[in-house]
Amino acid sequence: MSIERGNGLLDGYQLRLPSFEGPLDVLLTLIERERLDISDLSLVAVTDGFLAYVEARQDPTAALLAEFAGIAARLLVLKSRAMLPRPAVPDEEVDVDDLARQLREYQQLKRVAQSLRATEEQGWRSFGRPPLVSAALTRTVLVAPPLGHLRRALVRSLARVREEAEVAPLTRVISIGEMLDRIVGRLARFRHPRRFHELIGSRDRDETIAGFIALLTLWRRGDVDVCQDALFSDIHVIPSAVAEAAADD
Amino acid sequence: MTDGDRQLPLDIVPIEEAVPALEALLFASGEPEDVPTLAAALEWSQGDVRRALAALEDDLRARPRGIALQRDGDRVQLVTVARYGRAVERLLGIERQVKLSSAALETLAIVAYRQPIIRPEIEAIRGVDSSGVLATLVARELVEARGRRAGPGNPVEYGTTGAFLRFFGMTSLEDLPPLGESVSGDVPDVSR
Amino acid sequence: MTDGDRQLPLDIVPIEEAVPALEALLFASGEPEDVPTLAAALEWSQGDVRRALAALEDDLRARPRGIALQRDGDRVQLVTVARYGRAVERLLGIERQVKLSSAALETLAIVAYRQPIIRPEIEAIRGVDSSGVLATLVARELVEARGRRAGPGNPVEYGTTGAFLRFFGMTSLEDLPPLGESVSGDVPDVSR
Repeated sequence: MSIERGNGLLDGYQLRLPSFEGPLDVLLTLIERERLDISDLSLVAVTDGFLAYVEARQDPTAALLAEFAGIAARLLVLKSRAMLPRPAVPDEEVDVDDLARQLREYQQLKRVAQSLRATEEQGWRSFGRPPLVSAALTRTVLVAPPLGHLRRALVRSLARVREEAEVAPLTRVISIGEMLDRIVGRLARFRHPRRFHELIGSRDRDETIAGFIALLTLWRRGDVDVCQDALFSDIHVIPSAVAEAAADD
Repeated sequence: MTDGDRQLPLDIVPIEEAVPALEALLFASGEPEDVPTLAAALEWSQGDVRRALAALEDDLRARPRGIALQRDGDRVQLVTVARYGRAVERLLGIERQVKLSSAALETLAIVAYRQPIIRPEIEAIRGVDSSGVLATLVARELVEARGRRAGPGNPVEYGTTGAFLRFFGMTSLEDLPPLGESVSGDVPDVSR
Repeated sequence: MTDGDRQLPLDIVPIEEAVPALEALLFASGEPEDVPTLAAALEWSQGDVRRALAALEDDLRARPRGIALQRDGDRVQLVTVARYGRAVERLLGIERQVKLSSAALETLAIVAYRQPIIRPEIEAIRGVDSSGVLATLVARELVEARGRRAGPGNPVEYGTTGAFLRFFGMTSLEDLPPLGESVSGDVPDVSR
């Protein structure tokens, strides 16, 4: 059981995992590799590759997974719109979530960052001049902060180091692939409609997000049908085999 | 002017000597100075100081020089030209620092172009949490808090520093590479 | 300096650029430098440096300038010309209220709580190069060198000064706010 791997792109990405800064970076790389311009259409074109990347990530932190899941959800919205007949999409919704525009802005600034990197590596750098010691003392009246700020500055410094040293994830979180297997396994056992939270078997936020993406993936492949009684109510998941059998009756 | 004339300290510097006088003042200070402070020291009007700064800037650019005028907002400072960065590093015994991470450069670029900017705006562009990388940039004095924005929570606004300009050999924010035109708005519509 | 000049860095400065390169080096140094030191930084011969210094001296005299080359035996230094001495004095006499940058406050806090401390230990805690900010704290006489630590390279140990105590209105280091157990144990020990 594995989800489709968008055009075999994934192999290259696994080699380059550490260099990505976040979901937008991954998205941009996918689009640039395909030599596409950034548009809703090209975003839809790389959605599978993006989901495959999310699935393959071995050690996402909780925060990072949530960020990837957020982008994945937006991609799937775009994809579903692309699949639906045009009139079904109210016009005003198109600009509400302009992922393409955000990505274009990100791309511009990323290019600037690359140019700054080149400058840094060239050693192209200016220097000031130390003030004369006498001038530093006679001219400047240092305004003393409250004494407590001294303690706070040290505590903050120590906290910062800890935060950055934290390259390993906090806890092992479930991958999209594992969640897919879990949902498919449970659906196969029940063979009739189940509620979303029963299927993922957890109320944990990250597992819920992973479960939601897995569910969208199954729905996209046509393995399941979904329905919801009301906004924000639990989602009912119907295996396609069950739905087809009901339709045949 | 003969060597003898130069030995005499002038009480009031004539405006014709604006370029060498400002060079002397900014050299002695070594720190960023604003126009009112320079005007008070020279006993000139602020307008005269502004014109004199422009003249100094032109003069420094007109010939091959080792120093240049850095402008950071309304503050000016003399700095070495970036061309001799490596030689200056060797003289001062400055070891090459740990390179900035890609995340740091990305965040720095965003702050540079969008300043003053608050953290949620940086994160909206990058799509990831940026608190750690922002703290590192502040610790390296490449970015600084500029004050607080009026509004809910009064979030801290960030901007780049003079040290940022020097780190990348720029004399003002105008030296920033232009944002790519090809991606600025007119993206070909592939749906056609 | 235009964008056209923004070529590859000059690891070796060509001898034709002797005048601007020496100007940059002596400007950034702020201290008297001798010929061998300059020769090492530029990777030139000492003879080339001596000829270049003469050329710089001629260049500075040829036009009205605010700075001049001062020779003291075999050591050279850039200084302001006497002609603008009064204006320079007025500038340096203008008091300015300055707040410690957050980087300076952080470094000061680390020195205060962990003294005597060497620079690599400060940098291990802060995670960034701290030579510049340490030099500023020394220039402001809040931090001072205390001697050298026995060991490889005999690094300089730093501690806070009496001026530091007065600055924060303390009578002794015992007046520092206690850190608490949870914090004091987590300081990285780079000596191991």
